[in-house]
Amino acid sequence: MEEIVKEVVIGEQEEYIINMGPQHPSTHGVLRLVVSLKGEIVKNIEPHIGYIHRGIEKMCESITYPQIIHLTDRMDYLSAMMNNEAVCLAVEKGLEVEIPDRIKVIRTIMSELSRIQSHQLFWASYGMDMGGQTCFFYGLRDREKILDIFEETTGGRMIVSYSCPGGLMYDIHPNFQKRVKDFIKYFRGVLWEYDAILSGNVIFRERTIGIGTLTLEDAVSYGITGPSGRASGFACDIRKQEPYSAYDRVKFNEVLYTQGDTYHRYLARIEEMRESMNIIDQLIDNIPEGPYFVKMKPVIKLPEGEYFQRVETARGELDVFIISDGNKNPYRVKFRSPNFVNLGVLNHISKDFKIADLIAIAGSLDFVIPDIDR
Amino acid sequence: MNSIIQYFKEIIQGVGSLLKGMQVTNRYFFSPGKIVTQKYPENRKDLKMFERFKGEVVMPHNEKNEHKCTGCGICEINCPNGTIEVISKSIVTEDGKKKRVIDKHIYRLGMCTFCALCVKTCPSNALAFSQEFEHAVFNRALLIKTLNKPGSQLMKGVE
Amino acid sequence: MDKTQLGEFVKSHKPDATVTEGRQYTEITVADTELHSLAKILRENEETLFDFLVCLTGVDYGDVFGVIYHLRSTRHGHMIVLKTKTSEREKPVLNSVCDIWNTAEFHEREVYDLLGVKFNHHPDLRRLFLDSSWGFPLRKDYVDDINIVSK
Amino acid sequence: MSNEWLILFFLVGALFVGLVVVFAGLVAPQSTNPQKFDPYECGIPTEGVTWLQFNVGYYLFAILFLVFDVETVLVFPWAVVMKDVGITAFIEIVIFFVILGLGLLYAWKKHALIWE
Amino acid sequence: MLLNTISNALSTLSEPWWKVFYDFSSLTRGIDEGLRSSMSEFWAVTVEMLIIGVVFLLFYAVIGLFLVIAERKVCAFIQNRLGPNRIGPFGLFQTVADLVKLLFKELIPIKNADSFLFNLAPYIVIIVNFMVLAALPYGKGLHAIDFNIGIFYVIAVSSMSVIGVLLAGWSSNSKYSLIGAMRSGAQIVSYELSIGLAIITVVILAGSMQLSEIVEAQRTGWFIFKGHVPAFIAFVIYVISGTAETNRGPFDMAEAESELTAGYHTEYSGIKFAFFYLAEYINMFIVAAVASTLFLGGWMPFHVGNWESFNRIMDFIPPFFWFFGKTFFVIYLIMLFKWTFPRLRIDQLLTLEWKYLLPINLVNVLVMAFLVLMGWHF
Repeated sequence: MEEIVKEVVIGEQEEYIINMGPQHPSTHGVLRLVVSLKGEIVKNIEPHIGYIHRGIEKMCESITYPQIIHLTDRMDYLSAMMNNEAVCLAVEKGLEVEIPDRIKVIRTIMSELSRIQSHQLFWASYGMDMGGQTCFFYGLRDREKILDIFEETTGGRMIVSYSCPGGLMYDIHPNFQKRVKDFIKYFRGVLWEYDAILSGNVIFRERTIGIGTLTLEDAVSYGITGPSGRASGFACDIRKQEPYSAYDRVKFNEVLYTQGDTYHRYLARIEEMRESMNIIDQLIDNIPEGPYFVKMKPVIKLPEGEYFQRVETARGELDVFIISDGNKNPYRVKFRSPNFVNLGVLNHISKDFKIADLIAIAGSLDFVIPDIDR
Repeated sequence: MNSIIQYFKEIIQGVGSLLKGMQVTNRYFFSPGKIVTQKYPENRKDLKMFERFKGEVVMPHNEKNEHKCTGCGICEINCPNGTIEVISKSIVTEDGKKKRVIDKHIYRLGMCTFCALCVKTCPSNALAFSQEFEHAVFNRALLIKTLNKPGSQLMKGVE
Repeated sequence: MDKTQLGEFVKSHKPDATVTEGRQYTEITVADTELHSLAKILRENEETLFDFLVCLTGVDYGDVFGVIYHLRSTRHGHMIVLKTKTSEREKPVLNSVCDIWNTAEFHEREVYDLLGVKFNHHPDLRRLFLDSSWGFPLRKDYVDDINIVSK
Repeated sequence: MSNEWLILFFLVGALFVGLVVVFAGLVAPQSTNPQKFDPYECGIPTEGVTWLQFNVGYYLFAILFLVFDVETVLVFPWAVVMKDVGITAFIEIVIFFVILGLGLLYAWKKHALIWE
Repeated sequence: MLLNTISNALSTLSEPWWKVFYDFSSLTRGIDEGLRSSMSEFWAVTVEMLIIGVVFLLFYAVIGLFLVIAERKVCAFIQNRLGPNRIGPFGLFQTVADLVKLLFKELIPIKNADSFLFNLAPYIVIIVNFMVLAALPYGKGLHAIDFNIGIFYVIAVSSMSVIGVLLAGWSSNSKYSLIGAMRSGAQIVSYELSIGLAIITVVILAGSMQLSEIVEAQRTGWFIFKGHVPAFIAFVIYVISGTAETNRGPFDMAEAESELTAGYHTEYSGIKFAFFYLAEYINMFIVAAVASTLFLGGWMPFHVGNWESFNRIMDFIPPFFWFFGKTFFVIYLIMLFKWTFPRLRIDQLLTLEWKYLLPINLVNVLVMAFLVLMGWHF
């Protein structure tokens, strides 16, 4: 085949080019956006990523399956539980191990707690992006409570490494159920403050409603999943589509909006916190008895083949694609990370808005940079 | 006319939403009991980490300076990034048999990712996590630790 | 459509394609020249309507490179896996599917960055993560004495 | 105190800044790292010229501002004597404000009050 | 010798020393007479100037440092934090430590910056601060310059500080700073109007622009009560646009740290940055002080109709403290705004001014004029 690669033109001379990031307060990490401006209007955005690319996919090729788990913690560090779970599910699918209910239920509760704390951090940092610093402290204050629950059971706050192929690293702590119930009670009581301070605020609504609208067609075409996609009406919740763990036995609503603007992307996350609390409510009192770990062979070797596991993380669809050649190391591991895909739409939806809107839009897509860079 | 009503409605709703937010922050200002932050070094005494907290990997020794590490090297194999290095030596036991025991169990705290695989896979439960979290040192070389204490021996009955 | 129907559908349009029923999804292996037209059919046909490119993976098979597309239809809810291989290892080139799914733009840039597979008609094919001085790290023959510590 | 004393406050302000800056210049360290003198742009060297002519849409606002600010200045003396002059002053100012209000309404309807 | 004259002046006072807080005019008159009697007129004026200059410098520094720590404590309590707590009791000397640190920090000259304007900008903001502070009535008889157009002078001069901001942003040779400067330019062309019109409402009520007379006119009741609803609306509008004038959140578009990193003062370092920081707080103080003078009765105590005993208790609190109490109340309000609301976007800022505040203000002025005409105020 002949080679046709288009020549690339970087910006135009008369445009005002500003670097946002890597050292910028609201790119949430080391994302660099090269923004072409006309006055205050954003004309083009070019994301430059890779500042913290660690080559996790390459590293996975030289380590064993249980060892991969600790790397997934470090991709989307706010969805560490779900990332761990994704790899475990893929490996368990390959080994065709039957997982006891207890493990499934604990994994589900942990995932939902993880989702809540991720959205809390989203709320906190989004408030800060919009200029309301107080949100940041309220969000983190509530998030600490979940992190304490995590720490008590797993020994880690963000980097949990909790699921492992065949089950869980530790059994839940005896206080776990009580603490979770306390937290749910507490959080139901303070969630109205989130609305009072940010969601209902007239300044915030004016700044976000109708800004950065993403249509359903574009959302599907750009593959925007998670709350960002669902705000555009894209029913992409894998917990509904392909229920894994204990999601098939709980009732919850998929939060769907049709507007697809920044405000609804924000709102989808707030509502998801409520849904997550409902899921936990249904499960927390009926954790079945049983082992927390299925005895596995000391060296896990996946049979030759391809294994594809989709998991709904706090930011969207995480796919783990393992190609095994029968060795103890995988031949190829691909993580389809939601943030990486979501970043692709940024230029499309923030064109012709102002700089302040760009911050609002980028914030509402809720990037976690290590997940983009992997 | 409608648009004028709308105009004033907007103002009232807007001001209302602002007042609602101010009510929340004002309430917190006047309730210092809700302060959640702590003075860290001062509260060291009553600061207690959770028992499963992964501070650093240690090798518990009993009062007779004995540990349980047989030097099998499973932790070294399971460590994803070469944090652990087990150096063993062979000694001649009292009954004349040759036996491999650990010389040094080297643990590089600076590289450790706290995945707990070493602790979980150790067949003789020789490793554990401590609650220590103040790891800051001025010299990076101090983060390379030897876990077995000098002169320590294998606990009786552990194979 | 279920797994077998999807296979038959593809067979009817592309008789050369190899259809296997994989563990989870129907897997279709297609020649690199056929890929773009098949993707377009799968995207546009009302019965299949694969409008969501879930995942695009580049693989180093040793002698050639492969790219694996996981597709999903938001209306019908079925999934299919397309596989293709480049014709050579020295100058791996494929046709871009950016015009069919916008999300492919970033995915293909990633594959180009990490494996060195070039995509024709891609609007903006540049290195994504790495500097141009790097090699292609996901290739199996990539050696980096400094950054990869092997035990 | 008379109004000339304002000069004193001007001098106090200027001396305050001047002396403190001179003092800081004496005690503060001097760096030799040339990169430190680059303007901040998130750690990336600036592309192109900074002082580029670009369009900020407040030309119309500036004109409106002028109109209304001059009007405010005119209203101040009126406000002082309003009580004494009585109803005539009130009627006059109503007429004045109605004209101004119409001007604002005109600008509003012409979408001049939209920032771009 | 100076101390001698002051102690002479104090001893000539007919009342005990603490009475000074109720009326400063006897003290100032005493000092003035003491100086004039002991030296020639030229030297007396020079010494008076020195005294006033030093007093205002100290006042400026104390208010600035106090407001910085107050803001940090207020936001800490709002955010469930302890706030600064290391230096001094409850961290009260944190700002002093910060100031010393900033004093010893490097002043970085930015490459290709317009160095004359770059260095000029802090002078402008600080000088403007001093010139406004001179015109405010802090207590009975505690008034440096009592202009007959006092309030007019205050708004005219205080809006000059935006020029400092503009210069700082423009001269920095940084793109973020430049955008910040452009935004502050937009702010100046808007909120000046609202402040002016809100003040006109008060001037109608008081019938004077002299600040001492405005305060005196509130002896029978603060204007916010005297003027019914229009005065209250004017107060709200004044506080909103005052916040906007001082470039404080939620109107801090010129510095907008989440968009423009630090906006106009991105490139300033060390003590030059501290000037902008200080000026922001003094500006806030000025806005609050003017608000309390115009609407909340300045140093006048709170009186309720004919509750004689209540009024006597209120009179017992010196006017000096009344003034600062009211000012700090308004400052707390402004701080609460900053720590509660998200930042506005530049076009919302203009919409708020031109579509909401300005028309309401115009009508409000007419309503107030009508009320005064009819004598319907208290």
